[in-house]
Amino acid sequence: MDAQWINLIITVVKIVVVVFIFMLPLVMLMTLMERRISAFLQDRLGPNRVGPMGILQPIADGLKAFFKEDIFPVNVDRFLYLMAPAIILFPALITVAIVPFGDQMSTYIGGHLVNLRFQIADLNIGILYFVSFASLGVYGLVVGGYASNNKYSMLGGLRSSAQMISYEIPMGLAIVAVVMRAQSLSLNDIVLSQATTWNFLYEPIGFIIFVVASFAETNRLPFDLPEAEQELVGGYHTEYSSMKFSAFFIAEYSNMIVSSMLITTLFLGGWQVPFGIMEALNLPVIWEQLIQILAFLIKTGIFLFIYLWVRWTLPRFRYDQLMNLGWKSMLPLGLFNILLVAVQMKF
Amino acid sequence: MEHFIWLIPLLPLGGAVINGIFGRLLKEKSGWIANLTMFVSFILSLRAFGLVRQGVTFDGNLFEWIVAGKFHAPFGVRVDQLSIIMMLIVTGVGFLIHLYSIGYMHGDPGAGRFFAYLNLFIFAMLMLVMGNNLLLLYLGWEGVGLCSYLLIGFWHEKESASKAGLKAFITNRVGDFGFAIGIFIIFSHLGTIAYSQIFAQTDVLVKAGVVTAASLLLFVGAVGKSAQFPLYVWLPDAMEGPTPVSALIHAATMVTAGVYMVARFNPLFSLSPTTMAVIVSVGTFTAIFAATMALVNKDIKRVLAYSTISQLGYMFIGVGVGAYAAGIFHLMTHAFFKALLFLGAGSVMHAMSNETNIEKMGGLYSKIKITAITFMAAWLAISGIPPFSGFFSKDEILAKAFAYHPIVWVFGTLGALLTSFYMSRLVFVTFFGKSRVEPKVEKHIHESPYVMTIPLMVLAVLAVIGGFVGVPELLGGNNGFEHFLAPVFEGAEANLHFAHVSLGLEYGLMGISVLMALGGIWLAYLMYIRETISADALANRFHRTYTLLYNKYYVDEIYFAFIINPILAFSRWLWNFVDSTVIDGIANLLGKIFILFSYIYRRVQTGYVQSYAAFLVVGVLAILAYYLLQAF
Amino acid sequence: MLQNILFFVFAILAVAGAVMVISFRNPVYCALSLVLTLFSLAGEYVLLLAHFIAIVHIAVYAGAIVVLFLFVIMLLNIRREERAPGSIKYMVYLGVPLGLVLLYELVSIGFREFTDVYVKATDIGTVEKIGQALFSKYVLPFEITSILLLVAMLGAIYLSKQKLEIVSK
Amino acid sequence: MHGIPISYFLILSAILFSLGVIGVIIRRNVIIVFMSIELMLNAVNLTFVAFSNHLNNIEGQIFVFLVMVVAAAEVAVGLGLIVAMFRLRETVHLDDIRLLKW
Repeated sequence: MDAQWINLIITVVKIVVVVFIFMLPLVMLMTLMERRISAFLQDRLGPNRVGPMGILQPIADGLKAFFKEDIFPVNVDRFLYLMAPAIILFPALITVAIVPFGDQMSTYIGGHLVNLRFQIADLNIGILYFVSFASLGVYGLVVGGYASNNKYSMLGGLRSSAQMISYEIPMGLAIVAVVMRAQSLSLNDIVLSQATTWNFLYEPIGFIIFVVASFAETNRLPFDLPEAEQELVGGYHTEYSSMKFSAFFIAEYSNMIVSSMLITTLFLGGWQVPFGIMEALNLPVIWEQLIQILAFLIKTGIFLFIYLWVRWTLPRFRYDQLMNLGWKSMLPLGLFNILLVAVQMKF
Repeated sequence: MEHFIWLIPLLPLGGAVINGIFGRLLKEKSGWIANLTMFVSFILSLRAFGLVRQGVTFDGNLFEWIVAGKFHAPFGVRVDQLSIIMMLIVTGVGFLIHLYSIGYMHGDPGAGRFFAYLNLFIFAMLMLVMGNNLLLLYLGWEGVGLCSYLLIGFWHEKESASKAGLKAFITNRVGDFGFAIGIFIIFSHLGTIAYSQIFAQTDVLVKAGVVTAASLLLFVGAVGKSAQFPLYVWLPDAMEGPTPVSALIHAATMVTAGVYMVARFNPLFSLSPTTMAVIVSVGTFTAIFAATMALVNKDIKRVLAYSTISQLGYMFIGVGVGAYAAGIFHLMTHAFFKALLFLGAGSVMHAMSNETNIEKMGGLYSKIKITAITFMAAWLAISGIPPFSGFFSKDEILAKAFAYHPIVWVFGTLGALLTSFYMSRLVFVTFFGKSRVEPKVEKHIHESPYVMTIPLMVLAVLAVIGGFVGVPELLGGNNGFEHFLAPVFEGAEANLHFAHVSLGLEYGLMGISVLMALGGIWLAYLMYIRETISADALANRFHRTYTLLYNKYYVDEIYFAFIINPILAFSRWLWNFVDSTVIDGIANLLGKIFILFSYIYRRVQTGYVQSYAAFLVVGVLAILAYYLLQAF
Repeated sequence: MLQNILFFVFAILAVAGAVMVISFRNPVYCALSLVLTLFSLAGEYVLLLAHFIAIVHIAVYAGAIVVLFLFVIMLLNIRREERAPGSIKYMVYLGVPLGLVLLYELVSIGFREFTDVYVKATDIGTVEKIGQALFSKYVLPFEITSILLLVAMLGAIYLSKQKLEIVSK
Repeated sequence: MHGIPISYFLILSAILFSLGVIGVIIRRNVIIVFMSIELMLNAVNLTFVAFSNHLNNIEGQIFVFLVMVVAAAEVAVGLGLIVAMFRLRETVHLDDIRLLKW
């Protein structure tokens, strides 16, 4: 076996690990956490009957979704109606490819020295890949809204397309500031550049902009206009049921997870462990790697918690407020942030 | 000198630009901007004057303006004794009039526009007097004409005002036409437009035999601009403009441009005795002719307008007989007292709610004392009573005229008599005697504000003492004015020959002219104060003469009958027949031909974008096919 | 070999998408077919080692332009294109032959002039190279594009802001 | 071992371009005509990138970048026009708007 094939196999293994062993269970956990935390915030108990502390609740939900009747409403556009849940999953799962979970290490596999990276692909274009594919999430919503042949769904789809296009811009501006500091588009380089001080200390404005924009991109409260229940019934997924409905949910949680990971990577130093603890401990390489991955996951987890916390705390924006915030506040702020970072770097 | 000289014309231009752009916002505040630019300009002119007095003159190019092949017109200025006098008059009198205008235009909605025009006028006039070549002279010449048009028609909502503006403009065009041809003749023979080169090569013009033609044509321009017979008709009508405009343009500065031009071209004019004779004749005739019309006119401003024409005639007599310095001297004193007269008239109108008919005035002396006293100072000056300024300058001209030919002197002195008579009539009827003011108006009679009376007072002082700069040797002076100007007129001296006049005769002549002036005043006193001679009876007695004078010799009517109406009729024929039948017919025929063709071709234009796209693709295919076949 | 296979996969998808764009009656399907074509083209760009162009292509075309198309289609609620009345329907018989002739001519040029040249390994498509070129030699065109975008933005805002009255057909 | 022949890309580009041309000519819906134009632009972009690789010259890719900017601007204005037209005439069909003025 030559090195090329080994690399291919390693990549496939990484994809399987990340998507099926990491992402999907985490999504399931998130559905449970959402309900438990909302209950906690509302002073209730939440689901706690299935398994210890309700830990098996997501599996029960999944089974239920599988066995429900798959309804095709009469006047839907059948092909697109079927495609939408598939389309929406695609960008959420493809963007995880560039997230660095940890540093790299060299090891022997099958007699070859292999440089093992805890990242599916370290692309030359790096963060641009995220920007491009994240914006494709809108297709799922728009197509779903259109195919349902329902005016509420349609409005939800329209709103989402406008919202996502609007918030991509401040998000991109925040990313530009980070890239300026790291002097590289590669996410790995961005993480390495934060070895001493994390970016959110240098660029608090950019950090806030990115967090707010990623809330908007994932259609979470306070920006969940496309699925605003009070106005649009269920928004773009009003007409969906059973497993197709679940697909929308999986996509939403996947998006949240990817966004949290990116916030961590871009602004919280990624897998960097703070306060020089790693140097102090002086552990073997393999432990060092594991601790770094753990640090990354903890940071991501904090942000996932913040997502839930915000959702059950803040009320929803009105549509015009949403647009005003995006274009009139975040966009100028993003530009100002770039200026600020440029000045910082110059002096 | 060149490091500040360019500021003098530039400042008024800047003021004009600012007021022109922001006039609507600034409203009356624009007056202060205009005044500021004028004041600084005047101070700079004074500084230049100081330098010129030390013998420093300047003649050089500030920058290249137009270059086309061999022709190049630099933007050059010439500051010598002659132009500095003119600059001082323009900026000094101009500044006083600007100041006066603040009061006069108070409350007028178009004040910003007014001051923009006024500043623009000063700029043009300064270009006229400061330029060192014919093109700049012409620029200024046309510029002042334009400003004159704009300002006469300033109250354009009044039909008579806009018509008067047109009349002024068109009449001036006639003169300017001749002027332009004169310039062309000079340029085509000498290939240059710079004064210094022209004056150095006058012999070329003499050899070519065009010196008389060129100078006469230039004089035609002067006739138009300085309102001499037969192109004077626009000036009385120009009184439709605001009074400061009349004072500034139609008395003190613009109309003297012709005199300045003749004086400036003295090396050229003095070469042609014919032209000089024509100038003297026109000047003499105009002096008498205009004065007679002033005798009977009842409009305070028109009387002054005719008086201006008449006085301009005197100046032309001066420059025509070769007494250039005397002509410029009179120009200067005239600027003082005529500006004063007009401003005084404006002040009277201000007091009288814009009444201009002197028959509805009378007895105003006690009510508007400052105006009346300053007005009377000017009256004495223009009448030629010693030692007021007009006496010295007019007498200087008359003395030189006698030396040229006694008959000129005779007419000039007669004119002086008429002048003092009609001016006295004006003063007596306006300020003395019984009040004939309408009761409604009478209540509101009031003296003008200080911003208006201060210029009056300054000008009155100048009108009184202005003559002392040129007291002739005869009266124990040293005639400093003439000596100051002498370097400019050196070139002409060689061509001029004055007959010697004995000392006794000169005293005699002077005495006669003073007697004439006093006689005119006395006559007016008898007629309008004592009323021992009834003016009405006189008018009835010489009924036909009176009517002729009152109707201004029917000159306007003659012009209408013989020039304007035939031209109008011809234009109508061109319009009705040539344009609407022949030319339109040809154009319509062409159109019909195209319609015919397009009727066939428009079938291609289906309106479907796709079909156009298909045609486009066919074209692309053809080009590609050509390329492919070429390669095989 | 792998690259050749990938090329043909992408090429077939691109052509299929393009054919669908011009043949579907429902504009939403057309737009989604266009996305298919655009993605395949991005793949081709990657095969040509133009990574930056590929990713920008996705961001601009798939991420923004087609979304705008979809947005407008939904806003105007255009369902299906009806059969054409009048002379326009003969356009099919004009357009298809014209296109085929054009194809023939273009292909014959491609075959004749560029035989025996192959894609080669190069690094000119990287972000660094393009960035350096854009901000040094081509900085003026780059800045001018910003003005173009500004003008386009103003134009679009003006067009959509103005009040229009509906005139009967 | 050879890579992919450049002419493959050129032929693919030619096919896409021709399809774009056909689309412009045969379709009535102005939005789809617009999409066909995008198709043509993309076909041209493909040739640019192919030649950029062939000539080892970055200018082709710069040009593609500029074409994208122009396409974005064009779509923004063009769709604005279509929306304005729709509001005025309630149609997106090209054969309904074949008069210069109305």
